[in-house]
Amino acid sequence: MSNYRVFVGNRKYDITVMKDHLLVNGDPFSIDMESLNGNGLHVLRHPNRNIEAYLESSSSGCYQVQIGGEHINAEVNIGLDKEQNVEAAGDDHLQAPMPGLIIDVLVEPGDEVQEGDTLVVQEAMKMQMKLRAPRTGTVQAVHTQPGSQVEKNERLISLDSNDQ
Amino acid sequence: MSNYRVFVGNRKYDITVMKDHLLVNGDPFSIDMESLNGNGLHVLRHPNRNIEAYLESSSSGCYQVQIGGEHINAEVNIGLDKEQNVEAAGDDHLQAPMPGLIIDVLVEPGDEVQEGDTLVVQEAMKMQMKLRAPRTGTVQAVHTQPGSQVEKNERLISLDSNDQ
Amino acid sequence: MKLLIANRGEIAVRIIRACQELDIPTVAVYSEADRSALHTRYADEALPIGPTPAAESYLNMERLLEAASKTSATAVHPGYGFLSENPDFGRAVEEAGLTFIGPRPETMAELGDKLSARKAARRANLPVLPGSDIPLSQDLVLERIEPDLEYPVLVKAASGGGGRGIRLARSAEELIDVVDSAREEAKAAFGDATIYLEPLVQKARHIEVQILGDGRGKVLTFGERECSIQRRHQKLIEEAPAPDISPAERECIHQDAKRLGESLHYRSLGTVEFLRGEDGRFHFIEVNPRIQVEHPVTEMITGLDLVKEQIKLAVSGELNLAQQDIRFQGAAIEARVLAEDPEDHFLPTSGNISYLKEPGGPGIRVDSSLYQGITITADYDSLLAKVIAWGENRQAAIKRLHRALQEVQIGGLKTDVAFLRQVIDSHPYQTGNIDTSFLDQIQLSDREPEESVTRDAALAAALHIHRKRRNGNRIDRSRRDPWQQQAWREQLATR
Amino acid sequence: MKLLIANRGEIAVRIIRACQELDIPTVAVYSEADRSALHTRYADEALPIGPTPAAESYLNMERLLEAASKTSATAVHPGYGFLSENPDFGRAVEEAGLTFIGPRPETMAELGDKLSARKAARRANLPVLPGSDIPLSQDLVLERIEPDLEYPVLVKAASGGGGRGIRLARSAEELIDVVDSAREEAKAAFGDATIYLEPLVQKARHIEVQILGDGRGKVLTFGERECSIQRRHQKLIEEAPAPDISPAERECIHQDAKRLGESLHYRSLGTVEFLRGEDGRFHFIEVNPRIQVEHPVTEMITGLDLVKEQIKLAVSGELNLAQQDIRFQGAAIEARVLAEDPEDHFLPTSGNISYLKEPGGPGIRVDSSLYQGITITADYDSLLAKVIAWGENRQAAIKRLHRALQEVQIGGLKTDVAFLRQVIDSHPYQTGNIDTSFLDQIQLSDREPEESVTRDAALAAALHIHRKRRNGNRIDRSRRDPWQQQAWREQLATR
Repeated sequence: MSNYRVFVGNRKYDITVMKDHLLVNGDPFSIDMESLNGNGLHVLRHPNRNIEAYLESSSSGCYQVQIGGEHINAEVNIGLDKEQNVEAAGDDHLQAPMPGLIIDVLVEPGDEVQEGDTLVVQEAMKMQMKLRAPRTGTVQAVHTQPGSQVEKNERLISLDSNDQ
Repeated sequence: MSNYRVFVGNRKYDITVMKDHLLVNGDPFSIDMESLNGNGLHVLRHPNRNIEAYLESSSSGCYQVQIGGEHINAEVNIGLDKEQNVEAAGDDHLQAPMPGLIIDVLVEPGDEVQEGDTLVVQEAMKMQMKLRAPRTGTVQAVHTQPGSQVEKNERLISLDSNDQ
Repeated sequence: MKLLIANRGEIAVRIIRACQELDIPTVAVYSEADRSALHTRYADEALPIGPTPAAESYLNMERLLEAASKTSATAVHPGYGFLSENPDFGRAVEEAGLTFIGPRPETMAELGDKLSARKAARRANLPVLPGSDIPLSQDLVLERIEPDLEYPVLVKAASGGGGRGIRLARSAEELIDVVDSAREEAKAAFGDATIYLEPLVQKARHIEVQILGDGRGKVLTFGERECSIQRRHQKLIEEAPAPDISPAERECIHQDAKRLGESLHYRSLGTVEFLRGEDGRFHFIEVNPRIQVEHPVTEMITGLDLVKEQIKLAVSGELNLAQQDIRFQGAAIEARVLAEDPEDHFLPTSGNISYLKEPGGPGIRVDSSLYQGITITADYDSLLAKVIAWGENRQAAIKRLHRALQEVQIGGLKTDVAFLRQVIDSHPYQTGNIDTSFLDQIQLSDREPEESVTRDAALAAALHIHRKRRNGNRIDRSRRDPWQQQAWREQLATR
Repeated sequence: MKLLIANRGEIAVRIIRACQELDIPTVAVYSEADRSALHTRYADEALPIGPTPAAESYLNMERLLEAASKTSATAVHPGYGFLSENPDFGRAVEEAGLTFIGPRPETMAELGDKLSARKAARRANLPVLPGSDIPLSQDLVLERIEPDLEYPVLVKAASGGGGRGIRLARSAEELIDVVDSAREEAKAAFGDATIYLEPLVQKARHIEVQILGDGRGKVLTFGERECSIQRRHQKLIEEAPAPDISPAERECIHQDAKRLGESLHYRSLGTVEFLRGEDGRFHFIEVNPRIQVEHPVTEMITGLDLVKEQIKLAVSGELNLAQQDIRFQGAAIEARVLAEDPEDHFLPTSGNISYLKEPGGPGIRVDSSLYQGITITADYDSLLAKVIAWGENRQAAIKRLHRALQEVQIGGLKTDVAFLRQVIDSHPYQTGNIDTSFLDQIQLSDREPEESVTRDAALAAALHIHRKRRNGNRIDRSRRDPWQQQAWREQLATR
């Protein structure tokens, strides 16, 4: 018997997997899953319905599941007792909102910036966009430079956390 | 430097793979191969042409390659000196010509059969077919029974090899 | 309406697609082998109906009706094959209070017996092949009572149809030989040992007319299809319109089909099949009382959706089309992609489809239930996918089909795709000079592949094994190994 | 003829398909990122033309002409985007003695400058938007000389087009703010800082007319397309015919487009774009002198292959169609599948497409260059595939497109597919009540997915991790593990 607590958005599912059946939030549940190829496509077989689910696991326990065109993030915790630790989204850093090319970096460490000032110019596809300071503060570190290819959520600029 | 002797039908290719180039039957050759997914699709890049090749390896060194809709069997021997050993196709056994269901087995061990006698009836898809004795002889063993699902080339009946 | 589809494979997917476009909920059924099949995933509900053998699942009326009852389905579509031509099934569906999407059971029974079908055709003044309308009796001594029989002659199962239950006899001796096994086969396959004789029309073309009837005597025709490219009476390539027949001939068979449908008060979709002899004369052979595999070619030249029209008719009881709404544009050709090996007597192949690329682009339609990862077995028929090409004219459709067949990539088992291309590239096919003996006569070009192709295959195999030996599987999955990078740089440098 | 395609992605594949159907050999070119792309595999020859950045490859005229010379190509097709509207490229191709499949370079230059294009349209008596035909001078103090300017106003780059180089100013203050960056952007993007002002037509519909001219004054029109579903001036969903315009309006813009083409002695394919105001008045905006992304909707309602016609015209110099050959049937809608995340401001997404299933069945066309295993990067534009649906009427086409979008499976990165479905399901879209502000106004339904869907997602994730823990990866790949078999037996037993 194994217990899993799965968070999907605001919803929480406690799932118990036993030898030949399942409990979902304590209720018995009849379902079977089969991998259709080695590339993430699965079918969930309910007693009267087959559902396609495409699974990708980004990191341990974090899944992105596509069902009926919806992209759903599911986070699995093993055992029922752990609670999810959500890190507060900080505003101490400027991150790349998408993958792309850094065109220009307008600040250096030590610069004082106002909330909304353009710190970095990034280009992706046909668009150029100005990335602005999330708050007023002092630039502590610059992690990128013009010409760099950056990934989504890559940290570009850090602000001094003592400023506020 | 590695040498491979590849047999394709009646054709023989001696291929030498070096650090950054190749020899085919002694002549330098410029080609690059890339796997496009984990499922067998490759591209062969010639200097002025890209060719799709779908590769399956059935057993060690035996490949089935699809190029331009052709199914090509290639057998790779490592090193240039080995020669291919072709086993003579025997007529001591009756094999299933395709996967399918055995409907009827008309002989038992010890039965004398004439070349062309129906030994087994097999069904696949919409067809029933009579599988006939490859030669005159005595049935030595029956390896199947009505109702069995058989694979292609599965041995169904063996004839006594002393008869001829 | 909630529709249960008593079928599998591409036709089940085809019917579900029509329902989705009509906002009709669907119920799929599946045998164990099909428990993850595409049709089960596309339908709103999916129920198991038994083990893999068709007799215990797709042919199991009781289980099908149970599934309909359990899901509160209100209608049943039988597709083609399986129970689609079985009047008992139609009757059982209707007795359960459900709508059967097909002809009335009486019609199916009348047409299912090929002898009574011939009588019906003769009554409606269709040209019926000369020959006995009566079954061959059990103890008939053939030579005695049919001394003037012309050979070759076809021995046909009265309950056969769709190319099944047909044997050819080239002489009286062969006929005697064939009669018993034909009876046996007919009994085993159709539960009815009745057989009859039919003259073989030499160099015949198979041309059929699509009809849709409202069950009260109104019948529409949707043009004809040419289906002469057959192997063992199984169609392989079909097209619409039939090439190289005169407007008068065309009009004549359309009218024949309409008249037969009217006289039967035919309901739902049906196909009236004719043979056209070398002399240009048409002969009725049978009616297929169901949707056909090759219906898409008609859809592509008319712009109509036959399955939707069939379902709408079953819902309303009224045809909402008039004959003048049915107009034709261009030409369409369907090629059946089969799990068969043309280099090995077209024996069925099986395997897991590890890579799949279906063709696309202008004028191409693909009807299939394939997906990457599907395992093909010999449990059901060998149809994998239908590739249908439309063009402004026959020549454009052929070119397009050729192009599309080049794009088909099916990794994991042998198929007939290369053979299909050879057929449509052949001179007789290109010039429309085809009859049902075409595939018996065509010589599979026994040539070896071009040298550059076998060399590339050899290189691919050698490089694959080389990398595997050097790096295990690592390099094979990497997109950026140094060897490749090096090759790239050289390509650029040596330009 | 041997044709070099100076492009990549789906349009390169589209052009190669046309050539294959015409028996014309093709040459593909590719940047480093595209070195294994589908268009390189479909073409007869494929040559590298430089590193990944477009400026060093697909925009590099010298490399493209070298590739043409090396392969003895005799003609060049520019596709759309990249160099397709660059008169210098057309000129260089023609000076190298090759056929350029597009308008004469003079025409491209005249239409590329949006101010001279407006003058040409005015000369041909097309309704041109009121506003200055002269560029905004560098040192213009706006408030002083345009005191009666109405806001909002569009600031447009004279060398822009196709939705690029457009800024909106809602007030004089914003205008001053925008002018400088617009000039900068125009300079950077098009090498020309010239900008001009154009009144914003409120609640406008974008309707365009397809033309094909022989270069000597004969011009055919192929009907119009409605392209009002745009985000930041980039079209997302297009259809033909335009819904809900009168036959008189239709005839009027077709004649306008024809007249403009005739007066320009327009050669090859082009699109004359109009805005239709709330008042029903049409205003010329620009001509796109190339094949358009959305050309398939026109092909599907006419049954014609525009790319083939374009190439045939370039070969023979003669139009082999007459206006009366161009007839319309039904309705077609195209949806652009993009590598963009609608839940995250439509920012581009990237990743490896680990599983791919494109839709099929009746009335569906897919133009794409995807394959399982392709890596999508942010190097080029975000168009992944075009799904085009044809139906007997607009409602049938919408239903079919909806059905097809449900079938699209792209694993490995987020796309706009679910958003496309929301758009076509929306009441304004269904009723044809659309204008170019549609996408700014639509509220992405912020609802959480249905509970059964999130529960299934949770179950899938939990079962996946459970099996991985218990059996490593083994069970995940097995089709026949005991747990599944058990479940199967239970399903059967509990029916």
